[in-house]
Amino acid sequence: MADNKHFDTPMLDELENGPWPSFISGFKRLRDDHEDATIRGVANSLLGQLEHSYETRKGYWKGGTVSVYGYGGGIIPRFSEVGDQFVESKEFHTIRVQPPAGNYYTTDMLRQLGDSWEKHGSGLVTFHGQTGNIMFIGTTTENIQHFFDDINDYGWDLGGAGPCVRTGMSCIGMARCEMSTCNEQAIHRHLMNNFTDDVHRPALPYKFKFKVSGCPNDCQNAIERSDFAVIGTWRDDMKVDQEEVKAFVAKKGRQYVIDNVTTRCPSDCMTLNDDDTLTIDNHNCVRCMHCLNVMNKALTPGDDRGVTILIGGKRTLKIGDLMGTVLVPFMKLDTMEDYETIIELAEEIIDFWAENGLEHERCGEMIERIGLVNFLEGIGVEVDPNMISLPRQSSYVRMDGWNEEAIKWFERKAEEASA
Amino acid sequence: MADNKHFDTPMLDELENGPWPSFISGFKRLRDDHEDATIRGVANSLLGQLEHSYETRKGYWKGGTVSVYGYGGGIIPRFSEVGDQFVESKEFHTIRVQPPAGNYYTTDMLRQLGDSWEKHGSGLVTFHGQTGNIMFIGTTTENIQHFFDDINDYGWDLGGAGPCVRTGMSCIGMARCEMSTCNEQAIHRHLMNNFTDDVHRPALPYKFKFKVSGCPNDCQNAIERSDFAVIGTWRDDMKVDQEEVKAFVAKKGRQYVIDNVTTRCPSDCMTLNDDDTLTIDNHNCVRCMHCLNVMNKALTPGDDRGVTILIGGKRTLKIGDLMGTVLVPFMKLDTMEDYETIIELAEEIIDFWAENGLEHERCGEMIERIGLVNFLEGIGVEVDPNMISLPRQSSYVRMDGWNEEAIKWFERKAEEASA
Amino acid sequence: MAVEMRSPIESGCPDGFQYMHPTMRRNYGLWSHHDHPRPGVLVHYAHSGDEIWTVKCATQRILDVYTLRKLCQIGDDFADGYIHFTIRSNVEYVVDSEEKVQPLIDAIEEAGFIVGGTANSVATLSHTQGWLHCDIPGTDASGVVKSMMDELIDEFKECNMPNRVHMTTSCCQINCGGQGDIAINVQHTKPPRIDHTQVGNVCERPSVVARCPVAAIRPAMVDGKPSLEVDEKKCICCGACFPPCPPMQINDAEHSKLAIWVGGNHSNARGKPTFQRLVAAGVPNNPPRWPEATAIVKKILNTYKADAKDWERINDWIERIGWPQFFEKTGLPFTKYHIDNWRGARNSLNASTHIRF
Amino acid sequence: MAVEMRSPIESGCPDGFQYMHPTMRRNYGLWSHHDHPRPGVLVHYAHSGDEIWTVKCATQRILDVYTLRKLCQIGDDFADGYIHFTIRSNVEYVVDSEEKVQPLIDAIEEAGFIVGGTANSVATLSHTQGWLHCDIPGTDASGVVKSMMDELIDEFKECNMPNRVHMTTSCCQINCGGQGDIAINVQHTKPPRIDHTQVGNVCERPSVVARCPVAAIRPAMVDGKPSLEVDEKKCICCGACFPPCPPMQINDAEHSKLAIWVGGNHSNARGKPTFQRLVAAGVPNNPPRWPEATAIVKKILNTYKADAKDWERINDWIERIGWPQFFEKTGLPFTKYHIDNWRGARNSLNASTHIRF
Ligand code: SRM
Ligand code: SRM
Ligand code: SRM
Ligand code: SRM
Ligand code: SF4
Ligand code: SF4
Ligand code: SF4
Ligand code: SF4
Ligand code: SF4
Ligand code: SF4
Ligand code: SF4
Ligand code: SF4
Repeated sequence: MADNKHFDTPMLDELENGPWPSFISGFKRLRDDHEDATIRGVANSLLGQLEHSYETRKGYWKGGTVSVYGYGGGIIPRFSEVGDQFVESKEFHTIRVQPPAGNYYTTDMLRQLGDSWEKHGSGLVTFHGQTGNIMFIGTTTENIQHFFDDINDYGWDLGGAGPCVRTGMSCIGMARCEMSTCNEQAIHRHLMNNFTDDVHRPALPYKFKFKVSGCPNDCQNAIERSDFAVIGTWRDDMKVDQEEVKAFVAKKGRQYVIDNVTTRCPSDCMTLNDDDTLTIDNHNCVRCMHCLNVMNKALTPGDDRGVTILIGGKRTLKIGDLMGTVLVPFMKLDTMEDYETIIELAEEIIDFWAENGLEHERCGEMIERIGLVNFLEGIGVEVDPNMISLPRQSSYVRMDGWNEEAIKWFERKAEEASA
Repeated sequence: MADNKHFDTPMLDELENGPWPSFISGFKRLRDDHEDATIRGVANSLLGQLEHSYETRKGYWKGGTVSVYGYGGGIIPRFSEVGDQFVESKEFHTIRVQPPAGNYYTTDMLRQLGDSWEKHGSGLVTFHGQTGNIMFIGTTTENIQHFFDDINDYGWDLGGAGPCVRTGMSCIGMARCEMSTCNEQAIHRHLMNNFTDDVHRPALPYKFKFKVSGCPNDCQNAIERSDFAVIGTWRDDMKVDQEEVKAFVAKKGRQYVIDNVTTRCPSDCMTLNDDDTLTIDNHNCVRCMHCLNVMNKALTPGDDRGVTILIGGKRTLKIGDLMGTVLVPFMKLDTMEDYETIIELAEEIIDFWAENGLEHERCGEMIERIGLVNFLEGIGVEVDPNMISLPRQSSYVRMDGWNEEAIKWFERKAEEASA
Repeated sequence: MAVEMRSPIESGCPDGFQYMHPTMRRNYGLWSHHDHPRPGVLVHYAHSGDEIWTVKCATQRILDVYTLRKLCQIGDDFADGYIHFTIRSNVEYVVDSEEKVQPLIDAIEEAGFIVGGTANSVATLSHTQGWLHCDIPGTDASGVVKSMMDELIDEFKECNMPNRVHMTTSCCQINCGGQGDIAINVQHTKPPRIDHTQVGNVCERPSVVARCPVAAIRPAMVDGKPSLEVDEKKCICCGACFPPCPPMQINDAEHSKLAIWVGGNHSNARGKPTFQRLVAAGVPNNPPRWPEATAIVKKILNTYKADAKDWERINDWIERIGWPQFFEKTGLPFTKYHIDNWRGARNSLNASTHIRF
Repeated sequence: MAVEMRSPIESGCPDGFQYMHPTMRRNYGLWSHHDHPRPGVLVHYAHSGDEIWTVKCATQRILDVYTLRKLCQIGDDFADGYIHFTIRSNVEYVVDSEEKVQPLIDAIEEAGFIVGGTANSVATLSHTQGWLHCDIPGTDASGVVKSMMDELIDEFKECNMPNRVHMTTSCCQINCGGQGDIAINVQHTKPPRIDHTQVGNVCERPSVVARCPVAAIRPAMVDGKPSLEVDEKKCICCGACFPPCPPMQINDAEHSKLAIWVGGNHSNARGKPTFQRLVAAGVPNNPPRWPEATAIVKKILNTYKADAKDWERINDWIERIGWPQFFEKTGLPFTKYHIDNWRGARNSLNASTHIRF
């Protein structure tokens, strides 16, 4: 049958001008050139509704509940409120698919995914959503199942949607970055694939997100945007190649190095010596990465590597943005046992939160409500001065347990010493 | 009549050992050597009660209400709960007397005050209390009036006690300090003596304290401990005597100057040039005083001097410690009109607080409760970016008045420009 | 229906190594340092002596299969058949030798994609779903990004900023995006208009009441129907009640505005991570090209570019010059709305005499 | 009684110039710079060429008339008849020429006073009233100061600290003092014991209820008498209810302890003013000499002295080394009580990977 007439899209057409790649042109290609009439129709209809949104400055999608057989989530269902005018796209669900940590693909695999999606969907796909999923955007309830069956057969699984463990994110890290001090691939998969059930069957108070950054540059915004942030760091001295330092100073000049490197050190622990070598007070270095970033050839992270774990980051709803708080200052991740430790910690936290979190309350909001100390006691983690930037200011606290707590501390210190 | 037997004071006797001046020895001198039997008796009785406190680790004074004819405050009344055992000191009131700004005295005047106090009181006097008063400690209700009549005749007046304007404090400042950029004597007296009625007749929600420091070193803890802090500052460039700079560098060495002066600058706006002179980016200088403190011979405040006013500082009760907040970033205090301006501002604030403060609520606590913006609107002060260190983080605010507010700002800027 | 349903293989997150360029796999965790020979190109050196050259190019994030295949074709012909996507939806091609770089770049530009976005450039605006797919949006996402990046194209292609610039947009106050050095986010300015005929049927009233950050919602009977009432004095127009209760229409063609926030830096470089701060609000939500928002963003970027020192991110720069100077230099108005009043707001007041004159 | 009462002259604050040393008056606001020739002595140079030499000496703050006269005599004989008191209750004699300094110092020491307290010394502990006069105190004030300064006498006489050290004590949690580099303050650890027979008569119950920072007090009838009840789960043992209602006995010989706080710096030098932070609690309130508290203070001072750089106040030093290092170097225990939970506490959490190893 012949295609419906194309909707006029004067406003959207504006978005075809200019140098930046135009998503509208992409939609139109599907509308005009695709051999499959359904795809042409969906694209036309979608353009029509979007133009309508541009003209009225309103959105016209509403939600619903759709999933695949055996799972409870992974889909963002969309039904059009103006489906009578824009019929072919009136069901326009999105399928969230977990990418590999770091978003690597072979072109073959991308083509294969594209082919499956062309068979069952709109032909529109997003690499990637802000939580890291591949988002296959736009299909019907029925086709969701077909598409999933296809790609699930060749190794792809759904990501999270709803009150569940969400798809994780990891930086490119060890695959291409000299800054990385932890194995993002291993951390990401050990954590995520331990919680597949919690990803697929939403049953938690609210969403829970893991993000992994290989170093404190935190290219995944993990501290600001995840409930459980894993960030690579190191404990020993950073490595300094003094010859490279001299070369750098020779190239850039002493003043440049002083103004851009040493004086920018947040803990003021670097000195550029008269012989153009660097002295670093590693004990005072807070691992901010700045000097390594500027002089990445001369300076590299130390060898005693591991991760820092921060808990409770999230955005605005409903008490305001929260950054993660240091929970584990340093954890080694070398052996299988180490990985079990981090998995158990994640389980402890999710269990405690599942029991004590209110409906629609994120982990960080719960911590804010009950207090960090109660949270620590709940998950069995000892207090550590690295969890805070400043000790208590307020004298409004009952401290009659002081002596017991002090003894605990000294005993721990003694153990650590003897260990 | 013969003196009562001396109370044993084994614990207090301990406090006569050691090099630091002993207040106990002072008490004993009064007890043993004073010609006036009342003073001897009071001292003995006081030592007895104090020893009792040391032994039982308890205080035994209770309050009451006592004042002088015509006033409502100025006295801290004390009645002993163990007056039956320590009879001569069972009434032991303290009289708070306002010192001159900066606490200057001639020895003659001190002797004269001592003589009056010997006539009517215990012979114990504190220079000074933490709010700056001379505290004549220990007399009876009846003698308070006599003592006051005496000293009031030769120029001394009571300070504040109770919910009223309290005695002010000012640093030594211009009298001996090169850092001072404002006339502490004039500011202190203009403010305090405009509010004598509010000092003497407690009728405010709670206490209100003025403190004046001649420069940002804030030797009076004004920001941390006063409701109305006046602190000297300057607007133009600081004065640099490059010859003195060179001399200092010659004496201390470049490295010392870099480590102790330039790198300690909080706004990183100083450079020590190769010729041992200093370049200061005055536009970025936050007037922290550090470099002037270290090199006080070479660096001095500029000539366009005035004060910064901060509001709402106080200690713990009942919402926790509050520092003052910048209310007026800069105010000239040269002319009589200038002084009227600061007095009117203080009146505005005290009036607004008197009307809107809850019982026993300090000005800063009220601001915390109603919000800085409402306070500013209440006293008719325009918002200024110097009042904050960071703009709004939370998107949880209704901003439908944005355009009006923006226009206000541009109009103000235009006026300032044309002025 | 008695169709035999296929039960899922819960494979979860796939193994990434199988999709990594062999040079990356071989040198995994063994990189020595990197260089930035030109905008859009990075070279990383491995201890083994291997090199990996990265060419970064922008996409529209939402790809039609044609575009996807075009990208694959370039990968096949010029980049050993591998593609890496960055967190900002840029495509990164990696090759193992310098010779392969120029032909790769030519092919990319030939195909109409834009090379750049590395180092001190204005990186691709990261964005969200907008009118294209979400059920909450006050504005669009992809369209905003397209409009702004068209204007900022040179800053993406060159690396003339003092440090990298990370911008994001967000199409409602939930902020699925909307952080970073500069954030352009929806900001509603009027309380929701409630369709009382619907509330009873479609909303779980207790949980809607619980969703409000300022407890401005209370259950009520309106024309004999169970509904919800909003205390408009309290309401901060955040829209949090809308997702669980669509009849509480928060979106408004006129009163849903944009606000601009700056100084978010989530890295730990130099200072600790920082949140962005409000600089402009009441910005018209003006499709298809949002010129007012873009103008403000450009004003901020130009001021930063002209005034900041090397390696200063926007937050570092503002910290050095102070916020009053930021407003002065950008010419943006300072209003009472810039003074925070949310929990912990006291920490943003100036409790010192540290003032620049 | 029909005695004619004298009505007050409301002269308020007296004119200070009449009591100023003439050299100060003459050079008021005209000082050029100062030097610190030796501990306890300052010399300020005026643009006029005048000099003023200051000799600073410690007093016990609460002076008996004998001591007062002794100080006056020294002033008459050696210091032109003028005395200045500092905010920390030290006496400062000022003279207009260097010759007068040594004889003055001799006379002061001769009379048993201590010269020092300038510049990088441990300044006189500022204090409050304590058992001597207040109606609230959990401990004494003058006695604590005497005991500690006896032990810190050398640090007062010399200037061997990295920067000036300002200490204070406070005899109840109201904190009339109790701020600065090191603060030794009362910290109650048990809820008030209520004398229900008294409350009804002596307390204005509504205002007592209103005084509680955590709303732990409610009116109640006890044995038929109107009284007050405290929810001991909520009570933070602050003692705020005691002043308005003495039957709510907060002071306890055993459970009223001392807590030690460090890092308060109220000047704007370098950083903005800072509040002190908790480092030790549960310290016995042990008259007459409070050895446990003094031991902790000395431990902190010695660590600071050994570890800080020139010009670092205690807060600057800790900021540089980080709080974890502070606890490690001083050997003081870190406990759950060090994690704040009062309003705004989130700002004191570590939301970064900035960690020292
Ligand atoms: C590819 C990517 C990671 C990924 O797995 O996706 C990445 C890769 C690199 N980042 Fe990043 N960063 C990436 C997003 C981020 C983000 C997150 C974001 O963009 O939202 C952040 C933190 C968020 C923020 O900006 O607050 C981030 C903060 C940094 C920093 C810290 C910058 C600073 O000084 O504050 C560095 C260090 C530097 O600039 O030298 C860095 C450095 C780098 C280096 C140079 C690391 C290296 O040695 O290879 C990488 C090349 C960047 C380039 O293209 O110039 N990367 N980087 C991301 C590229 C996004 C894009 O397409 O533009
Ligand atoms: C698709 C995506 C935006 C995008 O286009 O990239 C998205 C879209 C939605 N987000 Fe989001 N969020 C997306 C990443 C985020 C992020 C970023 C992140 O994960 O790093 C955040 C901020 C971080 C955080 O978790 O706080 C985020 C914070 C929210 C919130 C607020 C959560 C909170 O506690 O503050 C909601 C509201 C809710 O969950 O009730 C939310 C809700 C939604 C919903 C499901 C709205 C709704 O309730 O129907 C949106 C569905 C849109 C659609 O039609 O697909 N979305 N959302 C991102 C997910 C794609 C993916 O899975 O890869
Ligand atoms: C006399 C006195 C003012 C007064 O009117 O009473 C005073 C006088 C001077 N102060 Fe002060 N300060 C005095 C209490 C303070 C206080 C308040 C306090 O002690 O409680 C503070 C701020 C509170 C705090 O410490 O946080 C204070 C913070 C400063 C500073 C800033 C120090 C810093 O770096 O943080 C300086 C600058 C400096 O040290 O060079 C300073 C510098 C000075 C100078 C050197 C100013 C000058 O050029 O004359 C004066 C001589 C000090 C000395 O003896 O070495 N004064 N100074 C106070 C002496 C108290 C005492 O007897 O020990
Ligand atoms: C005498 C003095 C301590 C000393 O020995 O130096 C003192 C003593 C008392 N103070 Fe104070 N305060 C003294 C300076 C302060 C300061 C320091 C200051 O002014 O810079 C503060 C902290 C700053 C502030 O105002 O916040 C201070 C904060 C308080 C408070 C808590 C006020 C608040 O809002 O947080 C109270 C409780 C109250 O007023 O209800 C209080 C109450 C009291 C009372 C009246 C207790 C009472 O309610 O009976 C004490 C009388 C003791 C007595 O028997 O003389 N005193 N009080 C100081 C006054 C002497 C003078 O007038 O010169
Ligand atoms: S977070 Fe660190 S390791 Fe990961 S990509 Fe960024 S710089 Fe490299
Ligand atoms: S990593 Fe950061 S803190 Fe450590 S030395 Fe370098 S700049 Fe300083
Ligand atoms: S506050 Fe400033 S002016 Fe006043 S004494 Fe201290 S240093 Fe001098
Ligand atoms: S006064 Fe402070 S801010 Fe100004 S230049 Fe000196 S050190 Fe820097
Ligand atoms: S920001 Fe709001 S509107 Fe945009 S995708 Fe997220 S939830 Fe939807
Ligand atoms: S818009 Fe926000 S503040 Fe207003 S009623 Fe809805 S949830 Fe509450
Ligand atoms: S601190 Fe408390 S006990 Fe001490 S004087 Fe002040 S109010 Fe009285
Ligand atoms: S001690 Fe403090 S917290 Fe406890 S009841 Fe009294 S006022 Fe309330």
